[in-house]
This record gives sequence, structure tokens and C-alpha cells, in this order.
Amino acid sequence: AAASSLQFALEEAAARFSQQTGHTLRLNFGSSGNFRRQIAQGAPFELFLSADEGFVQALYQDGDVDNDGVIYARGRLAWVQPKGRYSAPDEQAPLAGVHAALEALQAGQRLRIAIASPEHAPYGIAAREVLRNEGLWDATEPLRVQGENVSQATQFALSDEARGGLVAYSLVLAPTLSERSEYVLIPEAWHTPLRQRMVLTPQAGDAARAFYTWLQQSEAQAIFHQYGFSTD
Amino acid sequence: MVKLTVEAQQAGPIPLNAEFSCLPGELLALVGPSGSGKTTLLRAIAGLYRPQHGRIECAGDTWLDTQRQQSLSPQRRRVGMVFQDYALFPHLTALANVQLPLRHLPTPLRRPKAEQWLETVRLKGLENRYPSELSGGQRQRVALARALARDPQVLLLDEPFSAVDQVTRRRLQRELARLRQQISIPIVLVTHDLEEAAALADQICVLHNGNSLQQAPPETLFRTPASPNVARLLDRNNVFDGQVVEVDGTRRLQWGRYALDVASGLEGLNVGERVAWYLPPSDIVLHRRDRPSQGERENPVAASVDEIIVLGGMTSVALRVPHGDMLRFDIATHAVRRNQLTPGVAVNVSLLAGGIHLMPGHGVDTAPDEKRNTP
Amino acid sequence: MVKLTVEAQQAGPIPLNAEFSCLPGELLALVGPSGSGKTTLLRAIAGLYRPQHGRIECAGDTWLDTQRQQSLSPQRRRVGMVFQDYALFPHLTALANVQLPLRHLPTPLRRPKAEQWLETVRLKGLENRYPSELSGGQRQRVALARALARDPQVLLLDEPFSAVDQVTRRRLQRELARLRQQISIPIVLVTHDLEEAAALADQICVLHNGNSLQQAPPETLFRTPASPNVARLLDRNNVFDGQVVEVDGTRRLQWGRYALDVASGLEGLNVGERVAWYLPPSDIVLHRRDRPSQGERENPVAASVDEIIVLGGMTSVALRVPHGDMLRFDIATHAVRRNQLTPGVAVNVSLLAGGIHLMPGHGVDTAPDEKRNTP
Amino acid sequence: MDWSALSVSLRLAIFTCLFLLPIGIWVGRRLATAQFRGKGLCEALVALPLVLPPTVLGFYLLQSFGREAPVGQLWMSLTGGGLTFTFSGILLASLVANLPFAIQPIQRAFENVPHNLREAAWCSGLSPWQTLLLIELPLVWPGILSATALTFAHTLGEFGVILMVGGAIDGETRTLAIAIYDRVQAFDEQGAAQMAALLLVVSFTTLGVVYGLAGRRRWARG
Amino acid sequence: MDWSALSVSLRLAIFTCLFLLPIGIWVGRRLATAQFRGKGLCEALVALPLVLPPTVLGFYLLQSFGREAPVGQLWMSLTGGGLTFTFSGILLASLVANLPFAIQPIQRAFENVPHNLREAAWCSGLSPWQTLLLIELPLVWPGILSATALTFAHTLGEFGVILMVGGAIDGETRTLAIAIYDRVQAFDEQGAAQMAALLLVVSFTTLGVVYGLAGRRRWARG
Ligand SMILES: Nc1ncnc2c1ncn2[C@@H]1O[C@H](COP(=O)(O)OP(=O)(O)OP(=O)(O)O)[C@@H](O)[C@H]1O
Ligand SMILES: Nc1ncnc2c1ncn2[C@@H]1O[C@H](COP(=O)(O)OP(=O)(O)OP(=O)(O)O)[C@@H](O)[C@H]1O
Ligand SMILES: [Mg+2]
Ligand SMILES: [Mg+2]
Repeated sequence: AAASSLQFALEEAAARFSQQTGHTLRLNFGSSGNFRRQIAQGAPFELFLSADEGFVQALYQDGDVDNDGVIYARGRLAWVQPKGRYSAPDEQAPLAGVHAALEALQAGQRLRIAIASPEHAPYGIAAREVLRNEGLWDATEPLRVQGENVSQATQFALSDEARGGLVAYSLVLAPTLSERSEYVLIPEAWHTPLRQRMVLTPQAGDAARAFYTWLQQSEAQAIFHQYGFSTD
Repeated sequence: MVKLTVEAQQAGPIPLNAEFSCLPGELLALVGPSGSGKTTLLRAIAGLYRPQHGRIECAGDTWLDTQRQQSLSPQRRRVGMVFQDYALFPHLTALANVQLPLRHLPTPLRRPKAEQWLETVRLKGLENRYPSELSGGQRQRVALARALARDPQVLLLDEPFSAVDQVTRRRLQRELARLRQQISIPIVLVTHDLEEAAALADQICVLHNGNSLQQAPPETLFRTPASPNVARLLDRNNVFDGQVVEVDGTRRLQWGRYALDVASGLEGLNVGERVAWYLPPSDIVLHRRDRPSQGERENPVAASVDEIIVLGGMTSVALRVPHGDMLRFDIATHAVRRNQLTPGVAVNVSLLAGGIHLMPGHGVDTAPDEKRNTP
Repeated sequence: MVKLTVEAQQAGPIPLNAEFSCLPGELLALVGPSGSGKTTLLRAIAGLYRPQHGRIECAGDTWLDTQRQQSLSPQRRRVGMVFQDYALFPHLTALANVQLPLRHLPTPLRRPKAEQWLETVRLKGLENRYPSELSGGQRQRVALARALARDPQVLLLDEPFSAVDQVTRRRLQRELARLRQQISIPIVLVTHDLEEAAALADQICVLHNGNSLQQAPPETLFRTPASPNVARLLDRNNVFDGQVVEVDGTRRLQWGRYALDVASGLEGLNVGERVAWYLPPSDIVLHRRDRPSQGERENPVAASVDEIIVLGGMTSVALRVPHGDMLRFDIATHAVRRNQLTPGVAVNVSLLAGGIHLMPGHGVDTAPDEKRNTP
Repeated sequence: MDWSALSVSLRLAIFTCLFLLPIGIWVGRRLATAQFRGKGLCEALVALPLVLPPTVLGFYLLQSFGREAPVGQLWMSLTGGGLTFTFSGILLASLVANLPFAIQPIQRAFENVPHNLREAAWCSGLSPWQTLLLIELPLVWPGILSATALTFAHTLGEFGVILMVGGAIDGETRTLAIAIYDRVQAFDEQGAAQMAALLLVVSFTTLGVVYGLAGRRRWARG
Repeated sequence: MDWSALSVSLRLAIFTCLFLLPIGIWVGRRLATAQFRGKGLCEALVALPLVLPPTVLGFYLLQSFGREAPVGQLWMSLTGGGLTFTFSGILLASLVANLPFAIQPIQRAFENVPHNLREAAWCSGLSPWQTLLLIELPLVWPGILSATALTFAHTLGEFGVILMVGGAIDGETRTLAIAIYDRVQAFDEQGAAQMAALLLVVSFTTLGVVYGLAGRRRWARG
């Protein structure tokens, strides 16, 4: 079970791992919150890669897993917008799109800014933090649309009505999206690190354990990096 | 006793106070004005309606006894019922409708038996029509066939011929008469056609506002109705008001200026008592112009022709007597021509003493007021 | 012309080949066996059914002309229709049902008018009942009131009295007769009750299998039906098969061993020709035992009593003549008693020459076989 | 408690019912009374919004509501505003998603109106319109109530489609169902339970009233 | 194409219909014919699963299906297995979620069966059971078909509840709807569209067949 933001990275990692070890893996992507709940109910997942370390820690505290796992990567936030429709994003001013949308609003045009739910989605919380820090949170209120998760937020960000959105960098790198979108990374320092933690569940078998170990090695770390995560 | 006996009493919502019985092989006609509770009583017999108080027995079994909280389900009562609105199953063909109550027969026998019943009601060829594709009378006949097919212990027919033409009706009536000889069960027939009741029934029970007023064989009923009310419900005219008098030492019935001879019934009455009386139209004899008629000296009454209505071979005649009452009777149309009856003509008639029927204890004015029907 | 004329032809699915007309203020009765298309024709007049070929005109307007592809909607035809199954609106009270067609009146007038109509059909006090809370006859009367309330240009009544008792029926018939004098519109009445048709109708149209066989005033129809088929549909018995013969230079009708005198109709026929003939029951005169009867020398026929059915004041008598045919007629019950008629007794009757009605071109065997009804 | 979400939910549910009922009555009546080829196809089409997972339906709607898509363009030219992420947008989506709920019960009800009652109404001089209003609608009333209840309840509970098309904007497109979902996802189970209780009370009251009304008819069939 | 997900979806839909129809017929008939106090309440209760957002409903079901919860325990003691994350679990959840779809149309249909037909059946000697089978069921057939179609289609499309209770386990609880959702989430719009097309074809065929059957009845009312 893995957070949906890991979709592409983990597929590649799993393929590589299977190739090397002969183990086959079944991957299940979805909302980390749902997974937490399901694992607490005894869902037959062996390894849980959460997008938010909070879920893993909560599981540990409730005694549903034996340890609090390890951090395997850190997520990065990126500004993404539909390709070619607006002025290209600028490395120096990653939030230029937000400002542009605010100006458009003054001119009477409403262009939406998409984020994931700031209440429960890790990337949404980070996005809120970024906007708060920049003093844009209240101003963007009428422009914000919220996705249930970061994937939906990305879809919103690329829809016709949107100026763009603050979403997971890992998704932006997805092959089907790259041709439709333009992006710029948000400096990692602007928000609390999106530490992603994984943990083995009590049902974990050999393959899962091996994969758990393998993921912490450099080859896997490189893949994560390639798909938009920070690693140490 | 293997007869059907029915007693039902309740105050509302449908007032009932009825009691009647029917022997096996006998046909009982329930007659009464629209809304008098005929359908309700049939439904009570079938177990579809439960009166507050009542007792129904049939073929020795108690079907309903409200005192003992006993009530058999409709299925266990084995009644064949023709509903007033047919209640055919719209999703089944005529044949399948009739086949349904035949489920006690082995499967291969059902179809031929159902076809036979449909033939009995003259619907051969329409077996595969759905009820919506049949005319009103055809539907009614399917309903009749379905009731007969049930092989019932009692047959309940709610105006089973009301929608069929006279010729077919006659045939179905004949069929019903034949059936009565074959299967010896009580048959209760609701009808508004008094002729039909007279022709078919062994017993007629007259209902009014849920009350059973009189049960008797047709002949008796038509000749000696229990009250002016019954007479009127039976569409008998010739109900009058008279007074018991004594003339030359014999009791007579004073009617206008006539003191009528009465064959029987006057003995028990006091002189001076007012009494309602009835004369069947068959006991009114018209005096012929050209020669004396039989019984001419019996209660001769002078009257004038008020109305002549020719109904084919028969003609209905209304005569007005001097004090205003109206005598009505039917005679053959050729007799009307022969006697040259036209409105206004003065004629003499005899009121046969043997036919005069006294109904003491009832004023003529206790006529059925249909408004009492209402809640 | 302001009369109603109807023509309808089609081969299927319901075969029709009918033609009839009705003057304003006139009442036309449609009679015919169950399934003969009476309801279908009324529906065609009302615009609810469209025959393949046909023409309907009323009050000078063309309501239907299939040749010119013209057809008025039911709303614009202004017909008052009593449906055979009443078709009351189940969600409206009796009063509201009757109020519905009164929407051309100003609102405050509707309610009193509707109440008035309900009173006319003797339903006062039941205004606030829903159809499901009424008896069959009460429902039918609501339907009648609703049709009358429409203030129609033509009144179409599909067995409007079939579910009401005889007394109420009589009142409603009287009401209808009164109405006819007030509003001068054509009235088409479907009925299976021939007496009703005879009593109420100015014209009767006999239908069979969708064909209109004859239209005529009742008296004419009952005395001179156009064919044995019509006679049989009208429930007339006394239809026989005879042969034209010449006796002593005059044409006679040979019937068994009798060569009957016939008042008219024989002239146009050839000697030797077989011909169906009919005698109205009113033209059969029973010879009295004690003294000679009038017209005794006219076509005397010896017969034996086959059947005696007492129906109240009247008795139906069937006599068998030597060659097997059966003569049926009604006489007063007291006449039966007087003549001591019982089954088996030999009697003489006269067949009045003026009543004998010849129906050349038809064999008696072309009887209506209801099986032809079927598709 | 999230009152603005409740207000959005209620407004959405009420407007959906208001718009959908006439459509349901019209389409249901057509499907019930008219006989034409491909009727089965039409009926299946009506049921389609049921088949697609809400988010997928929402996804397709989102795409077709966009500025470049035909529906969005049409709307743009009519009103000057966009469809996605607006109340109008989720209303339109909700209309599509609830089509089957509105039409099916009404259609079945119309199928059960005996045809001769219509004929009797015509013969009483009622125009087709008056027949519809005075005769047919009262007779199909239980079906209409059913449709209203189902539509209302389903709109209150609908979440995937609304979220996808609306983007959960506070006070505009964020419904109570979305708010509850957010609470659940944020592991605020108590808050979720409270809002769910509120939702239940609202729906329950509405449904209770609706069915109470339906049960009150005094007349009976047949 | 995800055939195993299709198979799970079809199995789920078919079983849901199979189990739910008898329930729908029984409850619908009771609600239609019996007169008792609190009937409106019962009807509202039946409609409840509609009101809750699917994921919220799923959440509550997940909790009550757990090993410590009463339903889960009962199931455990009956079968020895767990309910959550198994096919039985999503089937049970689907039964709950589809209750209103199955009951409502059938109830309305039963309400339209004239009572005197029942009486005529009893007088023809049919037991209440036979009356149900031979008279009432054929008459409410359109309603049953409606219920089947709605239930079938809705089960195919249902996603929130199933995902929550079933956890999207391949070949066991991962339905086509979930697979489509996953494809959408992964921005694989083409894959999603293909699967959605498959889903549509399946449902369309089923619905078409169902409504085709419904349209075939030759008899008419009234
Ligand atoms: N939908 C239909 N399809 C085929 N035939 C039909 C259909 N409806 C009626 N019929 C047939 O048409 C014929 C005429 O029917 P109609 O109702 O006009 O008869 P009717 O004279 O009114 O009979 P009744 O006196 O029994 O009411 C009947 O034989 C009937 O079976
Ligand atoms: N549900 C009801 N509630 C109250 N009164 C009713 C109800 N159903 C019928 N009635 C009344 O009960 C009385 C008896 O009805 P019933 O149907 O037994 O009459 P009936 O003798 O069969 O009349 P008809 O000859 O007209 O069929 C009628 O006055 C009718 O109005
Ligand atoms: Mg009755
Ligand atoms: Mg008819």
C-alpha cells in the first residue's frame, strides 16, 4: 500500500526490484489516510509507504505496527500550470502564478488555484504553509479549489478554469502530464519537510521485508530522486 | 344441516343487519337498491370482509363466528366468486385466468377443462386474449368461467350477467340452471334484474340499507310482500292505503268509495284500523267492452285510462281511480287494441279478492327513502 | 343537418361496418351481442378510437373524415360519455368528479351545479366519498352525472344503468326522458336490455360483429325485423321457415300442414320459394276453452303446451305445433289459470295474418353464430 | 459545525429537485406512454449516470464543462461565466447524476395510470395540459414523491461528482458531504459523526415529511 | 484491460441483485400493503444509505464490520473469517448501500396492484404464497426490473463504500470502478476511458436487455 503520489516512482522501483530478486509485488495506491484506517482494521497489506509520517506514527502508537518505520524520501511541492497558456513559470519567483491570478481577480477574471485538501492531505497542508508564509493565504481564498487528494488537485490545476496549483512534484513528472504542464519547484525551506515514512505491518512476508530493505538502498533512492523526491 | 346460513350485524361504516340462508342446489337471489350492501354480504361470505358481529355456516362448517373469534381464510372456504368489477388478472389470458382455480387438477387436465368452461360461457376462440383486449361482456363471462372452474362449495355471483346481451344472458342463465342440477351447492346471486331473480331463484332475499327485509320464494314474495317497503323495492306498484270497515256484518276493506271484498287477512284486524294493501297486477282484470268478463262481479272498480305504454307484445296500462290512486298492470298489446284503450277512456276493472294482500302494521308512507342510505 | 351520422368501416383488428344516425332530441339505442363493437363505436364517436375508414358528423360539424384526414380531438367534440367501466377518477370525490366537466362555468356556480347533478342521480349525501368507497351502482351513477354535467352536444351512454337496481333504474330512465325534452341533442345509448331499448329509444340499431344490420323505430323493429338474424338478436322467438304456395288462386304461406293467410308481402314472391317469416308474440291469440275468441277463424293452428313459466303477473307460454316448431308468447297469469294451461294440454291458437312478417332472401339457418365473433 | 456547507448542500438539493422534477415528469411520462423503437435504449441511457463511478462521471463532466468544451462554451456564451468550480457547475453535474433517480420512479408511476382515465378526462373537456395537472399528476403523486426523496437524499450524499466539478470552495461548492469526508480523512471522527448526524437529521426530516405526505392519501386504487 | 476487476465487479453486481431482490420484494410489499404507525419512518430509514456520502457510509461500515464490532464478530462466529477486505464484506456493504434502489421501485409497484386482484386470487384458492408468485409478482414485474437495473448499475458504479470496506485487493475486492478511479488518479486518461467504455458496454447491455424485457409485456392495465 502506497500513497498515490508514489505512483510512478514506486512502479519503477518495484519493477527493478522484481527483476533483481524475482519477487513479485502487488502495489496498491491510494489515500494514506484510508490506508492507515484499513491497516488498523487488519487489512492484508504488508508494507505501508505513507505520504505523511504522521500516519505511520499514529499506527505505531495504536500498536497496529511493531515499530515506527523509517523515512524513505521527502516530498517536494511544485507550482504547476497548464502548458503555454500563461507566462512560463519563473525559478526566481515560484509563486508568480499566484500573484498573476490575484491581479486577474482585480481585473474581474477568476482563475483558480488548486491545492490538495489543507485539512488532511500532506501536500495540501504544505501548500497552505507556503501561502501563509507568503501572506497570500487570505487573499487567495476566493480562488482556491481543493482536491480530495494531491492527484485530484493536479487535475484541477490543469483544468481550463485554473491558473495553476501547488501540488506534488512527483506527479508533475508523470509522463502523461509533462506534455500538458509547466512547473517550477517550491524551495523546500518554505514549508515543513514532507517526510514520507514507511513501515512493515505485522503481516509482512519475506518479499515485503526484502523490498523494505531494498528501498532504503541507494538504487531505490536514486529512483525516488528521479521521480521528484528529495532523498538524503 | 348442509345449507348456507348467513347472519351479519354491524352499525358502521357499512350498516348491516342481515340474515338469510340457502339450501344446497338452491339459488338465492339477493336484491335491493344500489348501495344496500349486497356486494358487502357476498364479500363477507367469501371471507373478504369481516362484519363486526356475525355467523356464517356452510356445508356443516362454521366459516365465521365472531363470538368465538373464528374465521376461515378465503382460500379454505372454497367459494366461486364473480366480482362485480370482474377482477380479472390483467397479465393472464382468458384461458390462463380460468385455469388458475383448476390447480387441484393434474396438470394435463387443466387446459382442456378451462377450455371447456370458456366454451360454456360462449367464448371459444378468445382463449388467448388478454382482458384488456376483451369487451365488457366478454370479460364478465371470463370471470364467470373462472368462478365456475373453482369447483366451489358455494357460488357467489355479483351481477354476473349485467354486461351481457339478452340472448347470451338467457343462454348463461340456462347454463346456470343446468349446473344447479349437476352440482348441489348453494348459489347466491346478486342481481338488480327482478325478472331474472324471479325466473332463476328459488328464494329471494330483499335487502335495504343492509337490512334483510324478507326472504321467500319469488311467487310468494311477489304476491305477498311483507311490507310496502318490500313491495316498492320489488318495483311493485299497486300499493295502497285502506281502512278496515264492517259492511252488512262482514269485514271489508274501504278504499276510496269502494268497500272491497278480501279473501283473507281481515279477521285479525280491528274495525277502523288503517292498513296498507297490495294487489298483484295479475289480479286486476279488465272488463271487456263487448261481452262480460269472468269475475266481473268481484270488486268492480271504475277508472279512467291514464297512461298506455306499448312494450312490444305487452302493454303497460295505468288507470286512475276516482280518489286519485293509480292501478298499474300489463296486458297483451292486441287486447289493448281490441278494447280500444287510449288515455282518458273510462274502463271497468275487477280487483280479485284472492289477490288482495294486507300488510298490517305498515303505513304506505314508510316508503324506502334512499336518503337514509347516506351516512 | 344537425343530426349525428356515423359511418365506420374497417377489416381489423376489430371488424366494423356500421352506419347509423340520430336526430337531436332523439335517442338511438345500439343493441347487439357482447363483443359486437358497441363500445368501439361509441369510442369512435367520442374521438377515442379511430376507425380506418369512416365519417362522423355532428351538429353540422365534421368530427371525423378519414378520406380528408380530418379528425377532431375528443376535447373539441363535446361529448358526454358514460364509460362501461365508469372510469371515475379515483383521487377525486364523487362531487369533484362531477365538478370536473363544469369548468366552463364560473367557479362559484360549479359546486351547486355538481351537487344538483348528483341529486338528479340520487346520490345526495355521498358527495364526499371516493369512488373506492362507493358501491358498483353508486359509481355508475356518478359516471352518469359526470357525463351529463359536461353540457354535451351528444350524449354517449355505454350501458349506463347496468349496475343499478330496477327502481333506481326506472327513475334514472325517467330523468333521461325528461332531459331529452330539455336539451335537444342526439343521445346514443348502448344497452343489452331490450325492454329498456324499447321503452326509451326512438330508434334502435342492431349490431352484429361490427355490422349494423338494421336501424328502425322499436315498434317497427320488433314487428318487422329485417332478417332472422335481427329477430334472433332481438331475442324474438317465433322465426320459422315457410314456403310460398298457391291455394285456390291466392298466395299462401305453407308452414307444416298449414297454409297460412298473410296480409302482405307474398305478392312479390315466386310460388315454391322458401322464405323465413316471423310472428310477433302479440299476434298469437289463444282460443279460449269456454267461448270463441275474436279472430278465431284467422289461421287457426292446433298445438300442445310445451312449457309454462310464470313470471309474476305475466306467464311465458311455449306451444309445440305438430311439425315441431315452437310458438312462444306471453299472457297474463290469470288467463293461464282461467284456461287451465299445463304442459301437455292441447290448445288452439290463431296466428293473425296482419302480424306475419316475411323476410325473403334469408334462410332461417343464417342464425348469428357467435363463433364468427372470433378472429 | 459547518453551517455554510450545510447551506450549500441544502441549496444544491433543493435546486436539483426543482429543476429535475419537471424533467423527470416530462421524460418519465414520454417513456411510460409513448411507444417507439429504441425505447429500451433511451431507458438504458437514462440509467447511465448510475453506472459510472461518481469520480469518473465527475471527471468527464469536468472535462466537458471546461472553457474549451462545448457545454462550457455554450454556458460561457449564455452567462459570461465559467461552469467548473461554481455553484451552477455542481448544480448541472448534480442534475446529470440524479437523472435516473428522478425519472425512473415517475415513469413507473405513469405506466400505472389506466389509459381510460385519460380518455375520461378528455371527454370531460380537459385539455392534455389540464389532464396532466388535474388527473395524471395527482395519480402519479407517490411516484413523484419517491423521485423527490431519492433525488434530494442522493444529492445531499453525493460527493464524488460534486467534488470533482466543484473543487470544494467554501460557501460555494463545498457541500456537507465533502465536509464530512474531510473530517473523516483528518481523523476527526467526532466532528464527522456530528456532521453526519446533522445530515441524517436533515434528510430524515425531509424524507419523513415526504413519506408522511405520501401516506396521507385517502383514496385507494381498484 | 483489467479483466479481474471486471470479474469482481460483475460478481459483486450479480450477487447483490440476487440477495437484494428477495429483500426488496419482501420489504417493498410490506411497506406497500401494510398500514402501521411509523411507516413513514421505516421508509425514510430505507432511503438512508442514499443520504450518506459513500465514503462516510463506507467508513461506518468498516467500523462495524471490524473484528471487535458486533457485525464483524457475528460473521466471525458464523464463518470463521473476517468481513473487512473480503468479497463477502464488500458484498454486505453493497447490499446495505443498494437497499433504497431495490426497495423503492418495488414498493411503488406493489402499491399499484389493485387489492381486489389479490382477493380474486384467494377466492380462486391460491394461498398467499401462490398469490404472490402467480399474481402479484407478474404485476409488479416492471418495478422489479427497475429495481434490478438500478441495483445492478449502481453496484457496478459504486466506489466509495467498496473501496473503504474492501481495500481494493486485486481479484477479490478491486472492482472495475476502483480500477477506473485509479487510472484517473494516475492521469492515465486513455486507460480510464477504455475501462469506462467497457463498464458502459456491460451496463448498457444489461440495462438494454432488462428494459427490453420490460417493454415486451403484451397486456395493459385498466
Ligand atoms: N385491444 C383489442 N385488440 C383486439 N380486439 C379487441 C381489442 N379490444 C376489444 N377487442 C374486440 O373487439 C370486439 C368489440 O369490442 P367492444 O368492446 O366494442 O364490444 P361491445 O359491443 O361493447 O361488447 P360488450 O357488450 O360486451 O361490452 C370484441 O370482440 C373484442 O374482443
Ligand atoms: N370503503 C367504504 N367506506 C364506507 N362506505 C362504503 C365503503 N365501501 C362501500 N361503502 C358503502 O357501503 C354500502 C354498501 O355497498 P355495497 O357495495 O355492498 O352495495 P351493493 O348493494 O353491492 O350496491 P350495488 O348494487 O350498487 O353494487 C354503500 O352505500 C357504499 O357506499
Ligand atoms: Mg355491488
Ligand atoms: Mg362494451
